[in-house]
Amino acid sequence: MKRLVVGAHYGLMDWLAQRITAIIMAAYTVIMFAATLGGVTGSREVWHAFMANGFIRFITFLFIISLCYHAWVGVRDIWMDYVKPATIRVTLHVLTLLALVGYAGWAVQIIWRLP
Amino acid sequence: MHETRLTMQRTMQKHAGVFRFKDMLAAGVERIGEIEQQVARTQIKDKSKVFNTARIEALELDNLIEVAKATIVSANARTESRGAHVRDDAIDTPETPDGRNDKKWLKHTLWYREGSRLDYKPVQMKPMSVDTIELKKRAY
Amino acid sequence: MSEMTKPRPKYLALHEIRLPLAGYASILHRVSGAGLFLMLPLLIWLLQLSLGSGHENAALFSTVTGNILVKLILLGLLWAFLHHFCMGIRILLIDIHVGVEKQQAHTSAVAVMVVSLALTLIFGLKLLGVY
Amino acid sequence: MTNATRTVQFKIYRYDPDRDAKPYMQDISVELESTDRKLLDAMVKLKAQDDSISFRRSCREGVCGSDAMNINGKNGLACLAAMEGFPEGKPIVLRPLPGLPVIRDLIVDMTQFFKQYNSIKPYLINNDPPPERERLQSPEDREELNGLYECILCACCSTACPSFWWNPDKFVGPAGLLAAYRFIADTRDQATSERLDDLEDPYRLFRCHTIMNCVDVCPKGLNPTKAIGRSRK
Repeated sequence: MKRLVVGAHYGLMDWLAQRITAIIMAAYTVIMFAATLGGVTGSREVWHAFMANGFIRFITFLFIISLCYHAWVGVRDIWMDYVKPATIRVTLHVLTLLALVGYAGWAVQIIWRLP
Repeated sequence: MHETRLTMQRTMQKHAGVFRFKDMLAAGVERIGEIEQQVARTQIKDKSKVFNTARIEALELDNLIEVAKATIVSANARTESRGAHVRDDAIDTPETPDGRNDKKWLKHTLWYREGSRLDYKPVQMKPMSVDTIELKKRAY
Repeated sequence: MSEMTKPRPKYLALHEIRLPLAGYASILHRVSGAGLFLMLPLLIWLLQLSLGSGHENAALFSTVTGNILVKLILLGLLWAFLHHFCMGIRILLIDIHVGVEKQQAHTSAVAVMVVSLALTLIFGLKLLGVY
Repeated sequence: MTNATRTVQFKIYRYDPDRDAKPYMQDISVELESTDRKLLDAMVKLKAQDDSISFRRSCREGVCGSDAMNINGKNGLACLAAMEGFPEGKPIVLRPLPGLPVIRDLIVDMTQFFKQYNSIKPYLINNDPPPERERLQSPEDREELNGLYECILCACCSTACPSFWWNPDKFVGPAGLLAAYRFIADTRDQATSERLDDLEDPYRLFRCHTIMNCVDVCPKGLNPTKAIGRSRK
């Protein structure tokens, strides 16, 4: 017998989370693109100073966390659509989760280490 | 088969349509008889056992021609107007309002397939639970 | 079921099914998202090189970003990001019931395509160091 | 009658499990008269020519939803597709609705589709004792149901939806979700919160990514995306 697993109740939560993180990232994107046009990538020194700013550092941190959560929901949706065998799918879910947590840690410590 | 069905439809439309005429009905009975022969000879090419809509249509045609025959033979015999059966040769008189002849035709028609025989049965005028509605001329 | 039936074929030849433009924009949203996810390590690594102190980091950063292949990948990712960004805004608007009618949805899909390509051009030139 | 005849080319998806190992495309042409206004008229002519061409049809006026199919790559009803709308000189390509198992030619197995429809309990739930007469609604409340109740369940929308293609067993699909919202929005229905609860699963309501192919193909001009969006609120 094939059992259909539906009836989970995290649909709304994930959906909302994806929207909220999207809004955070969109705002960050606008700021960063404006900064780029403003010339913060002009030289290494300017770039370092810009990224070391407390506020920028904070929103970058927020961006990284949002990105990883957002990607988690998105990538999980992809696996849910295209990968049918449950064991492979769950494995992929776990790998995705591990990768994203790893990326988040890595990126955050880059920001942290800034002088 | 498609053609036979169309011919049957058009014949019924023409000979037993909304307004009915004595001669047309009589000719229609003949015509439907001929088409019945045709229907008996129709064939379908599709022999598949899966969702064979051609076969469904053939079976439908079999039933339709029977209904057509029952309709036109009965209509031809009923020489009055009643409800949707409106005959040009039934005249409006005080005894037969709008050409409706209750003395002669207040009865159900029964058509039998064998020999295309007609029979009649009386109308139940005493309903079980409500009062009888008296016959009267139709008025709006 | 009592009778054994042959497994039925499914018609799902994606290249033959005509989608509205919004449908393609939507597919690209997923594709770009997946691409960005796959390329995340590269991006984080580049961030690390760009922010790391010392000569080695700076040197490696310019070598890597100087590579034409990397430049192309970055250009692709830039477009992916911008498409995902624009399409995301469109989705958010639809979520709050802005532009859910058929015609509006088409117009907004066109806008997403045009704007994301235009922005890619603007920032792509910057990326390639044209200005 | 002045009936100018013309020949129209067709390419039709053919599959008869009795005869064919796998589906193939058949080229066929048919003589049409100017009175053959809709695609369905042409298809009836085609069937008169070769009675093995199989497709569902019934009311021929866009009410029953039987003759939904993939017409030149886009889902629609054959009875509503005007012949003059097709580009001249190009064959008209007819295929079954995508993503559902093909029983034969253009006839698909709709079981999955109706299972999803059934899963949203498409009937009024009201536990109050029935009143003497009907359960009344104000004209404003009734207004809410416009654009929802008109669905004819032809499955054009759900079979144009990629989310439904990948998860027909789990995702309710646009038609089902439209119907779900039809009852959620009904002031006479008392199961609103149960209905919403039931949809909360990530596979059921939230598989919709507002791709909006459903809106594009609906032959009745309905908007499942809008209904889905409202359900989420």
